[in-house]
Amino acid sequence: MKPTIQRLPHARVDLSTPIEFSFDGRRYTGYAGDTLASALLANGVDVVGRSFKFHRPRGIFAAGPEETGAFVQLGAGARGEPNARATLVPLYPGLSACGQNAWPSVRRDLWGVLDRFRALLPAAFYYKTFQWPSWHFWEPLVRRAAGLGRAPTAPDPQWYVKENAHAEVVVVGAGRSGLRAALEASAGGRDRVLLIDEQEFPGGSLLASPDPADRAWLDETLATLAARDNVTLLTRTTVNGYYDHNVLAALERCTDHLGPAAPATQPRQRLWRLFAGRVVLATGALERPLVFPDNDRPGIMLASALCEYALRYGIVPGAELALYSNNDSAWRRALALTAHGVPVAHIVDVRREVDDALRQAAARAGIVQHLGHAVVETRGDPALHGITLQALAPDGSGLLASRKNLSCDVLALAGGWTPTVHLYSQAGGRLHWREADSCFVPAGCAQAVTVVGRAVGDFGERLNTEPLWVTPGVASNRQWVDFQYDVTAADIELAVRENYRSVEHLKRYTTAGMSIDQGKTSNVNALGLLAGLSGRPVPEVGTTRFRPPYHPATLGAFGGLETGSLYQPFQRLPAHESHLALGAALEDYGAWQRPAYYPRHGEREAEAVTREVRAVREAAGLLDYSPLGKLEVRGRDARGFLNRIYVNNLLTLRPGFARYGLVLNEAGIVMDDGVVVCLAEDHFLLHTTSGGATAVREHLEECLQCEWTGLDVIVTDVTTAWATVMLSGPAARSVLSAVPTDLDLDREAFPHMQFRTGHFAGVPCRVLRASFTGEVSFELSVPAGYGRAAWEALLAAGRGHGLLPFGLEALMVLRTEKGYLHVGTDTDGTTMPQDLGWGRAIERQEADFIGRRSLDLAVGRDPERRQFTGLEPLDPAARLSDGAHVLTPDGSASAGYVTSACYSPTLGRTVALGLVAGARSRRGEVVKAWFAGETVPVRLVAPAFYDPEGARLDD
Amino acid sequence: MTRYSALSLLRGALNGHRDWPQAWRNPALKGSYDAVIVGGGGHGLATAYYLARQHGMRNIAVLEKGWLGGGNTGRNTAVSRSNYFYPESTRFFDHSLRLYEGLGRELNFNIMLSQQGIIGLASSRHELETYRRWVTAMQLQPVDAELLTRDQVAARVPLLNMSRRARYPVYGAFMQKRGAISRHDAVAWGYARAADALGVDIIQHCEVTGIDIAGGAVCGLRTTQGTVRSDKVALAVAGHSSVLAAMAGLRLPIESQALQAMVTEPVKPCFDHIVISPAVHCYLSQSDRGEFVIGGGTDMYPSYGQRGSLRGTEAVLGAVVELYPALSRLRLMRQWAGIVDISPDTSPIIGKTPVTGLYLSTGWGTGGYKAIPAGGETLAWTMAEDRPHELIEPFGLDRFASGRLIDEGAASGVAH
Amino acid sequence: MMRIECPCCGLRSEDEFRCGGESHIARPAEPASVDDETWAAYLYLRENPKGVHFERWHHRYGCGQWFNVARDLVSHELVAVYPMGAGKPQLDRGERA
Amino acid sequence: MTELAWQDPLRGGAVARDGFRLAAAEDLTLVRLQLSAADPGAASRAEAALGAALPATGGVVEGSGCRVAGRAPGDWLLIAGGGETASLVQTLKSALAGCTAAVTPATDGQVALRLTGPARERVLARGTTLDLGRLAPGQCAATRFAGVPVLLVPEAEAMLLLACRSLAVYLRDWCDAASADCC
Ligand SMILES: Cc1cc2nc3c(=O)[nH]c(=O)nc-3n(C[C@H](O)[C@H](O)[C@H](O)COP(=O)(O)OP(=O)(O)OC[C@H]3O[C@@H](n4cnc5c(N)ncnc54)[C@H](O)[C@@H]3O)c2cc1C
Ligand SMILES: NC(=O)c1ccc[n+]([C@@H]2O[C@H](COP(=O)([O-])OP(=O)(O)OC[C@H]3O[C@@H](n4cnc5c(N)ncnc54)[C@H](O)[C@@H]3O)[C@@H](O)[C@H]2O)c1
Ligand SMILES: Cc1cc2nc3c(=O)[nH]c(=O)nc-3n(C[C@H](O)[C@H](O)[C@H](O)COP(=O)(O)O)c2cc1C
Ligand SMILES: [Zn+2]
Repeated sequence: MKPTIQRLPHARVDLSTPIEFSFDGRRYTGYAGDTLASALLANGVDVVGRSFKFHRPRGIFAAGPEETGAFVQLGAGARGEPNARATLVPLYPGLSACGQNAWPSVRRDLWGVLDRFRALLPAAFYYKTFQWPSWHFWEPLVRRAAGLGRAPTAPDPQWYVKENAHAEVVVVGAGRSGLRAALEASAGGRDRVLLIDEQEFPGGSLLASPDPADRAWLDETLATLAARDNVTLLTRTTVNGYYDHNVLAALERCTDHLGPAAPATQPRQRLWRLFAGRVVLATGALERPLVFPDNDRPGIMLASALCEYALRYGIVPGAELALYSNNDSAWRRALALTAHGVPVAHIVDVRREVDDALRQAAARAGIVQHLGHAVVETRGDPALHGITLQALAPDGSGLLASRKNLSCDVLALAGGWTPTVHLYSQAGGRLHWREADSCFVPAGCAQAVTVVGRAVGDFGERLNTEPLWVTPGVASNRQWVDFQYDVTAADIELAVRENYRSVEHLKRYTTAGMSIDQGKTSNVNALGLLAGLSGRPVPEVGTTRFRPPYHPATLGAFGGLETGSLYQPFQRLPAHESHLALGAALEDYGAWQRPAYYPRHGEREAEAVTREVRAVREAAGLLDYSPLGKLEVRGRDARGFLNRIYVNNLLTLRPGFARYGLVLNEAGIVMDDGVVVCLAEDHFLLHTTSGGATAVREHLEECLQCEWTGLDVIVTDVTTAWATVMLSGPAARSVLSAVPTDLDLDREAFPHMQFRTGHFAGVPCRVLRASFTGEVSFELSVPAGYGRAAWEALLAAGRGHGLLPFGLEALMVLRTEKGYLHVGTDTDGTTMPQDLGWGRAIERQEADFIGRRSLDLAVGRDPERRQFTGLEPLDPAARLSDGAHVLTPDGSASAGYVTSACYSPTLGRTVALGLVAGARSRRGEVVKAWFAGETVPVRLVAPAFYDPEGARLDD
Repeated sequence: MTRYSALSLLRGALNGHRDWPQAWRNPALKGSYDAVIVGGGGHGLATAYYLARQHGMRNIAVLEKGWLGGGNTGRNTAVSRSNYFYPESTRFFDHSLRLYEGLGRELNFNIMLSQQGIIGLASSRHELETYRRWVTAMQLQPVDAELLTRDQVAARVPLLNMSRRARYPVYGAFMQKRGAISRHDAVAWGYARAADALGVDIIQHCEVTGIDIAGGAVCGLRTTQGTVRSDKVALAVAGHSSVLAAMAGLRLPIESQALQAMVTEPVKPCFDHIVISPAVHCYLSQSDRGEFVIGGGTDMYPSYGQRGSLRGTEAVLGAVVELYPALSRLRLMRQWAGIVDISPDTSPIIGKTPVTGLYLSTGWGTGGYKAIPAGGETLAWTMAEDRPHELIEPFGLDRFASGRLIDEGAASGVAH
Repeated sequence: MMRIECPCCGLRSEDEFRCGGESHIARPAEPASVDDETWAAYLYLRENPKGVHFERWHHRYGCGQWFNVARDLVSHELVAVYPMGAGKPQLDRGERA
Repeated sequence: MTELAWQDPLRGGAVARDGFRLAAAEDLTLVRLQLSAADPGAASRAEAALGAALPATGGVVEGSGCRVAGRAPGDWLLIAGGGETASLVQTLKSALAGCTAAVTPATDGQVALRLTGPARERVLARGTTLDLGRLAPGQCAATRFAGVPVLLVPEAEAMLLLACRSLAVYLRDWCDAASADCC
């Protein structure tokens, strides 16, 4: 560990605000404006992480999102975060981080022993072995080595939000070129301009320029933009995805920079959906390392990182600095560094020829130059203290004999620039290989996007890059290409040897580029190497596909606010609060929160349900039925239209009357059922299942708009406009009569399957006499605002009549006793109306209706169709579960199954409904029902156990 | 074919891994073949392998427009299971799972089949009812399946949100313990290597652009590498089935849609099963590298875009966070999509076509990875015998005119 | 995430819409008189082209209207938007196979 | 006759922060008007009754005693001051007698939430992908907010958000959470 380093005067950190933090249990001090990486570097911490596969020590390699080794476990507990890039974590008071993927610590990691077995573990070795005795045996061992950091085990205590923004121009990247683009786009004052940068501060590479002119330009530009109303600047915001139609996604880290001090009122991160007219990508460029033996040692970093740490954070990270380069930009930066108090001792350049002016300037700056040389060895313990150079043979095929040893503790790599074209490529943009700079640059995109600055390969300088994809003449199995997943040049050679030559095969076979940096610094090196090895030019090899996110993005942000009770809405019943007060057990029924049952103190579900069933059978019950779908259909063509929708003949339905009906889809499958009420010759009210209301409405609309256009029909969904209760039981009429109403409730005046409108306690009401329980029932609707009061009024009116509220579970028992079908429970995705006993009625029906033709396909005429039936265990006390299957006579297979089953409190026995092959012609037959290893003999019976004649309905 | 083994790996270690042979050749396209399979995905490669291995045909080509295994086989979440409702499905998929169980050794390529068990969560009474019906159907086959109580689920999936007040509380679950994930690439590569060793020509970067038909029978193909003659041609091109069928003058009951998947950054193992929640449309498992592999539903509109929409990503990840609130701070590392071939009943369409000598393997939709071994084996049989193998007879193209759809989604609530 | 131009409401994002699949599929006028193959073709057979697709969309969260869209299934570019009932538009860029 | 109490869909709940407030717009009553396109005479009769030309989808006009918002083709929401429903419904019904038209009281089926405060745009932008910057007074938009269908009607210094009554409490909770940082 090196001593703490003094900052240079141009440092963009606040030296007056020291910040304490800890890493691996030791305390350190940095300054406001630092990142964890810069602070660690300034404190001389050299080993920060361990690589994935071989647990090689890793130091700080980059200064941005392209970091390859400095991943830490940040914080602990529920707020902990694995794999945090030290280079992206702004320093805050109380920051505490640990090394990860190591035991006991990243400095002394016993897993490091794996590195010794490297020869046995080449790329994809696992496909070739572990089959004896079996993979099953080996997997747990291999699995133990998986992963990097640790996931928290407790729920995330912080919150996230998503936000939508629309802008005529979205500029991504607030470096010099992005700032220029934003100035230009916002000049007119009209267009909304959104300027976005992932860093803590806008400025991009300008932030690492100590040049006063650059700093002044930046300040001035930011002031100008701030003064323009039409410009919004988002920092700490990474644009991660570029989707169709110029929609982008960006992740803003709102309070991460505050650490534990982040206020609970603020979201941790925010996912932006950006809807852009035009996009300007000014995302800059990333530097590449060079590939040479032991190039992954702590102390070796990108030249761009060295500049950033030295010129932005004012840190001189070592005593002897060397640069290893293949292009001119490294030379200019070496000069800048030297000029600003960070003397570069050596430049090693693979090129034999370098621009004279640069060489002279370097000489004047006292930099020792090693042209035409390659680094062939690095030494350190583990951090770098020396390197060995060898001259490259003039034809580039190997090395010359002479070796030079240099001592240095920082080696900065400048292997060429890679424009940050990730987003451009995601947008569908094509890339072009620019040989002169050895990089891919944008070459055309169908979306409205322009690319500027370094991202388009406009580097503002001549680079004269001369790639050296691998160091020849030395072992390739120590030359790292992908530092995170420990992919070496030898792995790539192996893949090519085995014919995994497609760049996509290479990636998957070696895992190069599949780690958490997604190959930001390694991909181009890998494909340069691949091109050389397979004798193809780079453009023919191509790149692997760029995918979102550009930088890994927190899962929580994609959920946003929509977690817990906001995950998906529940619809609330008008009488919700009354149900709560009655102690109802509320459950989810088709996105409505509805009472399942109303347990009394100490009562279990079955007991409560039995009590509620008895009340309905013996006195009266009240069910909140508000979710019942209610669709009004009117118009001159309404009747004819509905006649094509419903299986039934509706041409004969008269005003005031109601008819039970089925709706099919065009494949003939039962989609919904319900009661159709005729309000007037040209006006109908459809009751649908609660779960089916939206689907049926949309079905009607689709038919009207797409299939039978021009009909004179209006559909109005009034489901939530009316609160509905089902008042059911022998005492129902008496209960209803106890509330003031102008309805004539008399049995003859208001028979079963008729409908009336009137007033209930002074408010308008609609009442249908239909029954889903088998008892006399009134389905009474009042305007939803009066729903709760109506519920309370009926409960009060029923007090003397033994009325109880009942929930859906009791309703299920009641209708099962009666053999009433519940669509979705007693039907499945194959059920056709003939399976429900509608065959005759359909034959009589003359008109075509949706789904009718499909009933005539071979499948519809199959005698083995599963038909709706009642099932009755021979032993009345036998229990039968829904889901039990009825066996074929030889007991070998399923002939159908039980769809509904319950103990009937009314009949004192188990009753069940089901779908069984050919059941309608097998009434009386005894079959076996099988569930959980047990067989129950049951008789196939008509689906009507209780009051099969329906006498009670006309009471 | 050099056998892969620990020993050969050791030999490799001693000589710098310099002697490994090519996993497959790069043969030139010949003028004619006894059978040509279009599509170098799992199904195409497996079909070729079984044709060679079990039916003694050697003059076979697999034509792949891109790189082999680069279609859905190379981008799927690698779940294999055989928990289906209808016996037709269970029989077929369980056969496939059994083949998977021995596949690594058969191909001498470790496909890393990890039988962690698949757990399907029930989030309502109704779902639990469906599971009871479904598990019983499987047990009758018999295929392993069991119901889990809430407590059993909580013990197996400690990260799961078990709050009773959750929007979708856990009522229970089904489990198939033999449910597995495996290395998808290894399946494609293993079949390719084994087929190649049996003499099959795998031609990559060879796109089929036309199908020649004479007298109602297929006689050849036009490709970007030239024309080729053959009177047995199978189409195993997944999301591109309609495109290829159109070349043969056929329209298919297929819609192509984008199906997304995604992975998080790798973390230490903390999740031991494959868990699916039909209510919120997401499923996940943790791979042996440590990343969570996450999937959900399709993007619900026709597409050949292979991108996937932001909305789809949000929906799936939102569901993950809701079900596993502790995973909220993990990061999404990569999101991608494949183009899947959705049939009206979400069941496969495999077998003969109205064109003599033209065979079809499509409709695998979101769930055909698990079917690769059995799909390949039965299609090979069907091609060799020119009549449908009994396991796939119910899955023919003719089922649409008879209405005999096999709608697993409608029956079990969980599609493929 | 696509942005779709609803003829009534203007440009809205994908999350407000639902795709109803291929458009211009005529329901047989007299279903009873067509054979099984014809009926199955109506129900299930689709063009599903890798190119411009004529399909219908429903502005489910907006005006509730159905309308037709010609959309490139690869790029997702909206080539044309036109009302229900209108015939397929002539596309100058031509339909790609 | 007993008078039943009318319950406000929010159950008295509201959001009151410095930057953002949400409350039920209790001063308003709502009527939905639907006309059949197959009945061309209906529109002019409705216009005469309303004293205003029916706006196109997305438009809002001031009629006599109510605002008329174009929700969809053939479908308008009439937003009136308190107590107007009965007379408005009656006027329209008699004006449209014999036409294919639906005049449906909507105060019970819908909830009208009024969002005010400087942060309302932000809260709205968190819930909808609609370009709110392009939604001016005189316009309205049927869109998706917090995952559910709503109608947005801008007012001076406020936004009216109309949705299904059964979702009122959910929407309140959602806006409450979405405005947690708008204090
Ligand atoms: C995100 C995602 C997750 C999935 N998860 C699962 C899962 O967990 N479990 C499961 O069982 N299934 C899953 N699936 C489905 C599964 O991946 C597929 O059903 C299966 O891989 C199909 O295999 P295939 O060989 O038929 O198709 P593919 O692997 O797609 O192969 C078809 C090949 O045909 C080629 N091709 C196309 N057109 C031409 C042409 N004109 N000429 C030549 N070649 C052509 C393509 O390039 C492609 O390589 C998932 C799919 C996706 C997209
Ligand atoms: N070679 C050098 O080091 C150097 C130095 C100074 C100036 N210059 C010149 O200055 C100009 C500046 O270059 P520039 O503006 O193209 O690049 P830049 O590197 O200065 O700025 C790019 C900015 O984009 C941000 N960014 C990248 N991807 C992003 C994403 N997905 N989301 C949000 N932000 C993202 C980066 O953090 C950075 O701040 C160039 O034209 C160059 O000539 C170059
Ligand atoms: C099961 C599975 C696991 C994956 N794991 C990773 C991973 O760890 N890292 C990674 O970068 N990509 C991973 N991928 C995604 C691939 O990189 C790639 O995105 C996918 O195969 C689709 O290919 P494409 O993106 O090139 O179109 C994985 C894919 C699958 C199917
Ligand atoms: Zn619209």
